[in-house]
Amino acid sequence: MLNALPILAVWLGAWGLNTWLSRLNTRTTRILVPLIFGVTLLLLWEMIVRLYAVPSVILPAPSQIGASFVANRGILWGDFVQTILKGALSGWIIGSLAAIATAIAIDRSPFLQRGLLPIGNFVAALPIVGIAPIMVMWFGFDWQSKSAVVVVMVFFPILVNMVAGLAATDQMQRDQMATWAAPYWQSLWKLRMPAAMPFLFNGLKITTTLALIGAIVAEFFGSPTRGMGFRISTAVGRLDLPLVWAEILASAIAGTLFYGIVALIEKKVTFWHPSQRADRG
Amino acid sequence: QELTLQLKWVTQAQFAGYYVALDKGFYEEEGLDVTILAGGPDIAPTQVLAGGGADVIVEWMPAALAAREKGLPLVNIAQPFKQSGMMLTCLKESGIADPTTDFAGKTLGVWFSGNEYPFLSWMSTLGLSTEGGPDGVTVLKQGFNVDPLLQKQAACISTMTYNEYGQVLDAGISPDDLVTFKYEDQGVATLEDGLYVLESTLEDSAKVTDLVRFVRASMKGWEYTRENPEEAAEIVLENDETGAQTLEHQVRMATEIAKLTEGSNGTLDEADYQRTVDILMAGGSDPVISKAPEGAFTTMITDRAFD
Amino acid sequence: MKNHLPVIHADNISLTFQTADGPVHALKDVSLTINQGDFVSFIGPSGCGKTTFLRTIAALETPTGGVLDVNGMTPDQARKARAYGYVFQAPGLYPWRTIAGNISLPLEIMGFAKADRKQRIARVLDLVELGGFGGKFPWQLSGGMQQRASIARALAFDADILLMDEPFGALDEIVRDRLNEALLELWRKTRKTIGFVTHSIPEAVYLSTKIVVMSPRPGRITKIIDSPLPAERPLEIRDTPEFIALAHEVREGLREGHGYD
Amino acid sequence: MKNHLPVIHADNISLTFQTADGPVHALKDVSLTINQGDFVSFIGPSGCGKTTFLRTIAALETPTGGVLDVNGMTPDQARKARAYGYVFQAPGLYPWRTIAGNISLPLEIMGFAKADRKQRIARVLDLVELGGFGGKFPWQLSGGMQQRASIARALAFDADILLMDEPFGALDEIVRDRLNEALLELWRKTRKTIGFVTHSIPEAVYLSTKIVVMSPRPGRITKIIDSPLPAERPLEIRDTPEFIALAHEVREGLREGHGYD
Amino acid sequence: MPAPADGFLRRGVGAALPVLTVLLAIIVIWYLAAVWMNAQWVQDQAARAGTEVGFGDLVRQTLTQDRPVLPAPHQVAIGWWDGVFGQKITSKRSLVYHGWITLSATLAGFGIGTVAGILLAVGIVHNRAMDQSVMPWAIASQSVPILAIAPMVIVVFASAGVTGLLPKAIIAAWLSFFPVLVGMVKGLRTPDAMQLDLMRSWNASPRQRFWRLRLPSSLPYLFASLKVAIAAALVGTIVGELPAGATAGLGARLLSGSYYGQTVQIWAALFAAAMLAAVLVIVVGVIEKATLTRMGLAR
Ligand SMILES: Nc1ncnc2c1ncn2[C@@H]1O[C@H](COP(=O)(O)OP(=O)(O)OP(=O)(O)O)[C@@H](O)[C@H]1O
Ligand SMILES: Nc1ncnc2c1ncn2[C@@H]1O[C@H](COP(=O)(O)OP(=O)(O)OP(=O)(O)O)[C@@H](O)[C@H]1O
Ligand SMILES: Cc1ncc(C[n+]2csc(CCO)c2C)c(N)n1
Ligand SMILES: [Mg+2]
Ligand SMILES: [Mg+2]
Repeated sequence: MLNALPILAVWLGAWGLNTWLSRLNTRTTRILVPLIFGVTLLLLWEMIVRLYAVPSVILPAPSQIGASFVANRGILWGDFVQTILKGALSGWIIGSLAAIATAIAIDRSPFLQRGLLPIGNFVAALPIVGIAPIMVMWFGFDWQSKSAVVVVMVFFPILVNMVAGLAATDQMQRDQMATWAAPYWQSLWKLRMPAAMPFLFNGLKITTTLALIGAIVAEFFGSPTRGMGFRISTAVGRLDLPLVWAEILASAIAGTLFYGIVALIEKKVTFWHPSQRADRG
Repeated sequence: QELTLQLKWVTQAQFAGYYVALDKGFYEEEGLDVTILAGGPDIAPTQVLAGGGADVIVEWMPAALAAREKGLPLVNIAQPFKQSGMMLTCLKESGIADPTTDFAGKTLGVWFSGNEYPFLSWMSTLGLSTEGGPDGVTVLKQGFNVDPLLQKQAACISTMTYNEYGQVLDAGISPDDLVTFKYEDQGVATLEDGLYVLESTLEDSAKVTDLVRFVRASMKGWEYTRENPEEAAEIVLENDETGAQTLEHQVRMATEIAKLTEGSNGTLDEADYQRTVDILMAGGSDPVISKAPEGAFTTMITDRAFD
Repeated sequence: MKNHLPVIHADNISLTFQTADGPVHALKDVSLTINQGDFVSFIGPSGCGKTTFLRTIAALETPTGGVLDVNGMTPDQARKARAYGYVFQAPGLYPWRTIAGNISLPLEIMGFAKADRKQRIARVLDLVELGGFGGKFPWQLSGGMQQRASIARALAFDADILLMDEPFGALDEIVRDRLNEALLELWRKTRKTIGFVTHSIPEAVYLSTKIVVMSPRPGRITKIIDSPLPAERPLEIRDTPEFIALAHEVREGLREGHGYD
Repeated sequence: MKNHLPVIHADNISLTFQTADGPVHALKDVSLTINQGDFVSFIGPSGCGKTTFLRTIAALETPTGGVLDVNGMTPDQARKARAYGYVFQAPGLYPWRTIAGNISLPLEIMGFAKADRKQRIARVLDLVELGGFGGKFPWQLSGGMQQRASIARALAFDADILLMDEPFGALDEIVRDRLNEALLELWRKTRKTIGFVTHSIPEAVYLSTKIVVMSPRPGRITKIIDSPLPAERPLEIRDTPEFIALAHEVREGLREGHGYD
Repeated sequence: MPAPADGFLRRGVGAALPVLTVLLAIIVIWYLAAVWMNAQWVQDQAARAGTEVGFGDLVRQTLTQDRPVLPAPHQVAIGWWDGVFGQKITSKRSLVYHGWITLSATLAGFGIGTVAGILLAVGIVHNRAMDQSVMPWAIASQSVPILAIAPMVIVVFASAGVTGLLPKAIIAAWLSFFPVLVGMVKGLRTPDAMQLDLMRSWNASPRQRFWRLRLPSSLPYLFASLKVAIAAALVGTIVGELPAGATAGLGARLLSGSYYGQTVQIWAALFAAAMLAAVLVIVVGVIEKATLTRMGLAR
């Protein structure tokens, strides 16, 4: 019980500090506050592990994880390249491009739209990770099968968003195009594509985390001797939990970065959208 | 008395002895209330033991010794499996006839999650790198089935005599099209399914008594399995919650397993232990364990059980 | 001042929308001739078909009955010949393009050369008093400025016919006065044919050479008033008896056809 | 007709917003007295601080300078004493409540008993001629009816002071006329004190006993005009010379203070 | 009244026809792919047996294999039918039994995730410190590979004596709280300044403001994200069942199909999961529709 006191104290202290900082609401504090929050979580974790002597094969302390992260950065980098760059990223890019192309292709055919959209909506809600064993069987052990899983996982959410986006122009804008007698490709390029961007990026952002899950799950069904999923299962077998958590950390960093980069590009591309503009006051 | 046993793998006849002991009431007779937890691909029994999720685990000795060197004080208290059932199964068309010369440049399927140690030891005795290239072997983390061989994604895959080998045959490949290398024959066999507990458990005399009873009942289960493989297979099937096992396959597994438990009353043979340690330490640059472990086994339990 | 070349000729136009609750007679037997250089205002209560009629002229709707003739062509042929500049009630600027980019858009679509585009953009920006704002994005401008930009866009490609659907509906009275003056000035200079929808009686009277009063259910024309006011109209004209009498006449016409719920 | 009890007394009110682009002087040295039963209109170009002033009275903004006194209390005390009925430009009805439910909402919040609520709802619905529509959802009504419902909501709890920020801005002229008549009628019956923001000169002149003309940058009062019109005002009063003269005076007042961009 | 019924029918057919066409196309492509992908094995077998296969035989054999690379649609359909209707639902070979196990963990996880998401959202909307602290970390939490965490969650819980449904449900909740959080924050923030000002002019308490304004306004957003969340919870449960030594459930069924190379079993489990997902999303949709209609928000 006594152990809980310092933990509680740190929690309350950090909470108070954050509450105070967030009142100021400047540019620095907006970065500082989430940082302090994260650091506090780590601190609490460290304290719990130490004060309650949690065995490191169950839950290593953040300090151990950090040390392992630094010591194994070569391995982590290799795994990152294998899983994130080769598996997830390639699949995500291929899947996105395919979805965008498909959306444009069916955009002209209401029949196809009405046929594909309900199915697309349906498939987007399915637990597609389940195809991972099948993809490993079809595309082999290396990153190609991971990529294939990711392609299928990201395709439908992006397709659905993109189709909705292409339809998102309002009547007035389409009427304008009609009064100017704009041909199809012109109105696609100059009206519907830009208008679809906020929707497209919505889909792209959602699928960043899907891509990571897909690539790692697929490694579980077979992989070469590198990759984050491989390393995690091997390291668990060797009771090297700090390395396991270092991989988890790497994946979380990669995922957050991935998301952040897409969000940044979104900000650049859809700078005009109200959600990207700071309102007055 | 309650006791939890963590298996190394999913419910199958590999663990028939324990299920039979449970089903036939052998544990009950000893006054034990035993819970059997099935394993799975990412379940490391050693971790479960360390976390207090189980009292006893079924584990292979290489993994147990590696964990011990990592600081988890595992102790072998009984060794029902006398022989190794592990082998590499290759397609004849891949042109592999002799392990010492033909593996180089080939792709081999291997199980990980702590099961890779025997293979790594073997490769290092052969002097083959596992990093690929023309002078080494390319290693695949084999999934859960024999597809890599059927799909020709690997020249050889890891199989157990009692399980995956049968699946290869079931898939329609005749033994004539296959070449197999048993670890026993290659002189790199390590001890497989043994029972392990934490050192601290052995310091508690009440627990020790339970363990003695547990081992005695389990071995009775194994004996029963050897005599009635068919019934044992049915018992396993009843306990399989996935509903994926077939009776045919489990009967074959029970029969093959019987060959491996043959000749063991559960007591660990020190010579076997020593051989395993030697093999694990032999691995050239990166041995599985770096120094001979101490106190990694005890015959106290089996001694008391079969007195 | 009138020019007797008919530009738009509507003969017994009807337009019925089929909706879930049954047919809506948005227009019924509407006949009207608009001559070259006319400034025609359409006024009437909500739902009387003003927008629908303007859209029909621009070939954005197809009448279900009657004949509509624009310079001897069908409206759709006229649309393809880019005869129309259409200004909608809301500015409808593309937020991802600057003001200049917005004005440039129809020009790009119609294939104007780059240099020509640049020159036209500069000209119309000056015309609506937005010189210097070409590089701004729409959301950086006030509502009135956006609306002027949207008028500039409709002017840039020199369509013969300017159709404006309540272009000043959302603006405050003073800004509206200024834009009314500017629009009259523009019309005097260019002598375009203008169709103009409004809810405001003073606005209709101030701007038009012809005021068309409409009435709903079914949408129809109840009164066509030719304005006796001179082409030269200072804002003060609105306090003159002629103006007030005309406004009164329009209000009476409106009230007659008004079924208020 | 005037009642000489002062209800709202503003003394040199200033309000400066700190924005990223520097301070905005929304109100500067605004002084005004509103008496019991006055109908005060605020008119002026966009951004002159009409809304801000109304919000300041209702304690939705806090002035950065000056003293504001409402019935001898601070605005915030008056707000807590539920002295205000506020009507915004858009009806702002809750789509998940029926019209009756919407009117009931403030009553529930203020803790009126159920029977009392029911009776009040019926009364105000009749007052705005919406009897029988209580069970409808807002989106089943036209814009004008919604706006009347929102006025009913502000009336239901019998606040002393009714503040209306461009309540009819979005409606068409005819509907607006009807609502103007109805509002005048209501005011005559209840003798509430009303603060009313509008952009329309005829509307301000038609409704008010006092017209406050404002001007932007900084937001200030440039002219206060007391109306000589009688309390009884048929719509036709708008064609009388007194009305036109008054409208002219307001327009001149507006133009003086108008910095047009 | 034949007209409305007729109209309804026509609209129904009008909506179904394109979907059916696309489905038909998918099935045709699927059959072709099955023949193409399974042909290799048939030919290998023939070569090992030293025989030749004609085209007719080839097609027939590719569509009837025990361990096809890609099972034909009818094989999957039969496997699924047999799993759902061919067994007692208490049987361990029954997809209904496994579906139920997965469903219960999914629902538990969905419940936990929804409550967590709503509570966090309420905190974020009402507390600036939470607003700035929580969001970035919530995003980061979704990039953690749950598959890797899953076994550890199971072990950690097991060491605390908790086994069975709860650990899986936690993993499901991990995936499903995020969409709820995002949707709910957006929803609770939809009331515009005017509506909040109205509340203020009536001197409403914060509690009244929440229950009578923010919460009802947020419901359409909440339901939209609940549909995403329940699908995510199912994914979480299945992923949680994969590595974590689960012995029952559709995920375990997928995995055990994989152990023994039984592709038909994998596909049947996959389809069962797909249908479960569809049913769950539809159920949430029906509740949404009913609620919003009652509130007058559905038009
Ligand atoms: N696309 C449509 N489908 C069905 N009904 C329509 C459609 N467009 C317009 N209507 C109906 O036709 C009638 C005339 O509409 P229109 O928009 O032309 O009126 P309006 O005079 O412009 O009104 P407002 O002043 O409100 O803009 C209305 O009853 C309207 O509801
Ligand atoms: N919350 C705020 N933060 C910063 N500036 C504000 C804020 N509210 C109003 N302003 C500024 O204060 C000035 C007065 O605004 P206000 O809304 O009172 O004008 P208004 O007369 O009501 O205009 P309109 O006719 O357009 O409604 C404007 O310049 C406006 O931009
Ligand atoms: C991912 C994975 N890891 C390990 C094994 C190996 N394994 C654990 S117990 C056992 C006995 C027979 O099946 C075997 C072979 C596997 N199959 N798959
Ligand atoms: Mg209209
Ligand atoms: Mg305002």
